[in-house]
Amino acid sequence: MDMQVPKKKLGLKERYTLMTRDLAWDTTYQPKEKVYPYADYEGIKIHDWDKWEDPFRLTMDAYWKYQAEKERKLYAIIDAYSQSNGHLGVTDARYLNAIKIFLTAVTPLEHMAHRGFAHVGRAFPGAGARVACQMQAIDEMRHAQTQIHSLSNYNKYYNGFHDAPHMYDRVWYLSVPKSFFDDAITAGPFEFIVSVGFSFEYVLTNLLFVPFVSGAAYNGDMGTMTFGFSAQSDEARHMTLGLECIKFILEQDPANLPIVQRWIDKWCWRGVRLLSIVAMMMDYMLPKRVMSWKEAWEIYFEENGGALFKDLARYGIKMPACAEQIRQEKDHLSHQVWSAFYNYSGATDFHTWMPTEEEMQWLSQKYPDTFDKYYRPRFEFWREQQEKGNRFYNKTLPMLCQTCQIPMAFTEPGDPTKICYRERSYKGNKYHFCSDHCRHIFDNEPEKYVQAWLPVHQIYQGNCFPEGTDPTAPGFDPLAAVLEYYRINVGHDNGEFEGSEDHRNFEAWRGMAKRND
Amino acid sequence: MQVAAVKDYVGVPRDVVDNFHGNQLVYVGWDDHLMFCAPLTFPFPPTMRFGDIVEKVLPGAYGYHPDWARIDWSKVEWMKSGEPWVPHFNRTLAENGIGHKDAIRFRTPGLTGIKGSCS
Amino acid sequence: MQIDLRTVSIKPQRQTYGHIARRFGDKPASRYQEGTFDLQPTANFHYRPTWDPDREIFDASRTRLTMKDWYAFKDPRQYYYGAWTLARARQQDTAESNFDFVESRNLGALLTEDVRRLALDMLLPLRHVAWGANMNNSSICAYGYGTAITQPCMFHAMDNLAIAQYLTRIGLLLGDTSSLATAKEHWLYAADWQGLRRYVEDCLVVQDWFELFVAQNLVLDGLVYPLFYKTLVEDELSLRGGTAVAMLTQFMTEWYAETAKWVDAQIKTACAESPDNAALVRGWVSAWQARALEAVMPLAQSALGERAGAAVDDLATQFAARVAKCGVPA
Amino acid sequence: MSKVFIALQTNDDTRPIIESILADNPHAVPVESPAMIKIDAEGHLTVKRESISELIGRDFDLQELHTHLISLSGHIDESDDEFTLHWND
Repeated sequence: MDMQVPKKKLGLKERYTLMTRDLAWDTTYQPKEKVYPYADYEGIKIHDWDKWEDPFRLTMDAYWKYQAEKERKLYAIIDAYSQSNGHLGVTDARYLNAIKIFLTAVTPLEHMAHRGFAHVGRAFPGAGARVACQMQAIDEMRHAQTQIHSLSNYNKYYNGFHDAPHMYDRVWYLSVPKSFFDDAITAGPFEFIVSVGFSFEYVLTNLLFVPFVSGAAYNGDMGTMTFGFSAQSDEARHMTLGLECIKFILEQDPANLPIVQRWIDKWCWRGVRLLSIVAMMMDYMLPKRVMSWKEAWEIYFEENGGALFKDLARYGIKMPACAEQIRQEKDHLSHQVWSAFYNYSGATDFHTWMPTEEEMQWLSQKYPDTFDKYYRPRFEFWREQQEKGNRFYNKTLPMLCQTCQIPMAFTEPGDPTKICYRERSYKGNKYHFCSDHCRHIFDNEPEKYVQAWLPVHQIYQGNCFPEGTDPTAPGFDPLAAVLEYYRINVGHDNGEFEGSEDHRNFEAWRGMAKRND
Repeated sequence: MQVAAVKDYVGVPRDVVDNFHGNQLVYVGWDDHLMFCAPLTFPFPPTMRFGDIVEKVLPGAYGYHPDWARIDWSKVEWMKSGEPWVPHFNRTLAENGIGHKDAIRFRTPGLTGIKGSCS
Repeated sequence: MQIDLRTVSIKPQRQTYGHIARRFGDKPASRYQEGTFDLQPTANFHYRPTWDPDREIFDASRTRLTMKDWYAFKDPRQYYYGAWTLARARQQDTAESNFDFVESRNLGALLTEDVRRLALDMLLPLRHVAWGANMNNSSICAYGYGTAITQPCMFHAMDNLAIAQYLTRIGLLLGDTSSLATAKEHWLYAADWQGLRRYVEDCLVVQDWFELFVAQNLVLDGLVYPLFYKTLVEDELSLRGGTAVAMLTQFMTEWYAETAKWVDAQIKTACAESPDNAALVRGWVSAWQARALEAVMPLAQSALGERAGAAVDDLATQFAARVAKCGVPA
Repeated sequence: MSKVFIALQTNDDTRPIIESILADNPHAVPVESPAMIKIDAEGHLTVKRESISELIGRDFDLQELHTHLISLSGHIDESDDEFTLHWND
């Protein structure tokens, strides 16, 4: 009887195949086109899904074992950190504002990634690819929830953390991350995986989760450090999935190359624009700094991304066309974005401030060619005015880029003194862009980008007031109504950091910690 | 280019002029004054006199800047859609040919922001 | 500077996030609540999906079911990722020791040939049923509405993948790779498996996600798990000296008992919402149940012989009682 | 030749992992940051199960790496005994 024959030990790869793709079969009662209705319309040609190389080989039993271990560690630290008032150990309450942005702008994206990977985890006809995507779908849920749970204790004591999901759907600056992910998830499954799995995870998230999170550790924020690094341990799998996808698509058919190249170009730029907010978080919002945005960019984008593009050259993939502009912008990005948020600090759920003299010296040293010449005079003027009780707030709504939706705050390539204006007419309407690359993305798919929900325009259309508001009532204050619609508590969540409730509370609480009364 | 989709994909533009309750959008940017981080967006009726924008609206938006009071309006250079252009202050937006979502820029020669930094 | 932060007593400004406080009051909230409620965007979407241009990214009209509040679909287990992973890791530990126990004592070799054969013949094709359930639950997570129900469906999808993998391990333990191949042949071509395969494939093209939830998680699992893991493995095979098999399927048995409570809670919530919902669910249950019973009949006959008729009748009666308890009208 | 890297949290579990990676890859360069270490290496880098097992005195499963991993770059080749990162250029 066959039980007596000694069994051959299966190798990792063979065993994993039996545990995943061998479970699948070609349906016969329902045609393939109905079972996988989203597989073909993007024009990507896949001839043989069996050529898919599993990027990692984790069966569910091992997955649960290792993830449970990570979760146990993570929640033990979160509990200990909360119980011991760990928040009073951060360098300075200014720091917390970076974490507010994390909760409102990044956490909702983790949830979107969760749903997006559930979608492609169902949509791909290849079984191996589906399993890898599904695993990422639950990982992304993990990230959303560990962030919500880690930051929950900050919410109890500090302002601006209180309504992230509501704000994500409404607040002006959050339309930047929201439109980014809406763009990805509304694309076909192949573009989704290239956009998120490859351009975003592989090329860009390192910048958020590695140097920024190391910065969080440096600033005493054990909570963020823990969820950040713990999430990133899953990202290594996700990055590998992204890279495998791109190789697989390119190896399947030469006709896929131009499509993939267009997606890489598009998503590299979309990602760079989205990460501009991380640039300012690193350079302006960490009281103790590990490295400048520019240095992080050089390591993780130029060196690491560069190695990747060199590797992909054998498939005919070229460095994205936007690379040159990206290289020039690294000296300006964080300063321009911080300026923009300082302008519109009245309408955000976090505080802004001007750097101290010591911090400006650090910026001068890290940005020797640009900071003193273009930005220091502006910042010193703002600081002087603030000290005189005349803090600058821009009270008129900005012009936004139709594609990335960021205020048009970026300057002409090669001329940091002039705003970069680009426009396009399409079907009798005008559209405006912050850059050639954003315009190019629009030109490729105008029917998509004309739909953009641009916060400034929506406000002027009267769509951003609380339900039941009468804009014709006497004394109607539109800005106050918009902030109410956002659920931003005026005078608590927004505006200048100096003298804010967060600032005063943190100082008082920390003072109590140093005394014995 | 067409959007690749499972069926016809037609976008409904969200910002057509009809959605603004009788107003149109006008973008205004002051060159070399990046203290205002981006050009501004205003909803104006097309019947509004152009001069009223400059005299009554812009001071509220830009008056904070020390250069604002120093502007010599006779020397100001205007651009529309990136091209040199001359507005008539006594005519309306419509009469000036300013359409919905037109971007207008003005340069104030001799004024280059805080300590010449174009801020 | 040494600061003893623990000694500082400060009053919190608020107990939980605003959206959680608006639902449950401003009091300390559970991790399940904070990690689940209102997480999914509901307004101001930027672009229509290229894969479904007539709808929004998240759109309640992807099912005919209607709800005033989609977060009524609470999970009685209160699973968020951490709670789910820890629960499954514990079950996995037990499963692992069961597999070790059977393997180290070579209990597989002690099974009579007909018991071993029956176990392999009846259980291994279920790998593919679980695989279908994996795809369907991934689909519900992707196109469903509201995190309260989409989240557990993704966990359910991964649970089903795990079950397919445990079944694979059973195949490798009690047989070898050729046993898996033979079972797949049966799944694809043997007459008595075709009804079930057709049911699974038809589910793969169901567009209404709540109908899919009913067809897959309530009806199909509700008949397949009791029939195969209870009647066949725990009753029939154990009587015939096959307790080792029951040890290897313990995960499935416990998992079904746990998840059925969650499934029932969802059906109950849907039906309690409105008579229209209840009628919809009734229609879905009736249509899919008839097909499922028909599909499992020949398999029951192969497994149980002449007792198959009575066993399937029992199954149908118990299922009808369960469904009635969930508030599905007669 | 491009560089690959692996970044790990620094804690008691990773101390022997880092030590063995540096011993097995003499061309690797450690770069320390708060709470983490990034190990850069020209062309390729290999993590060996055997070396780590020897240092910790028990059998190490390479999948345990995932618990402490922060990031990496390069293509991955994974077997029961070795975890290798490399570029193909």
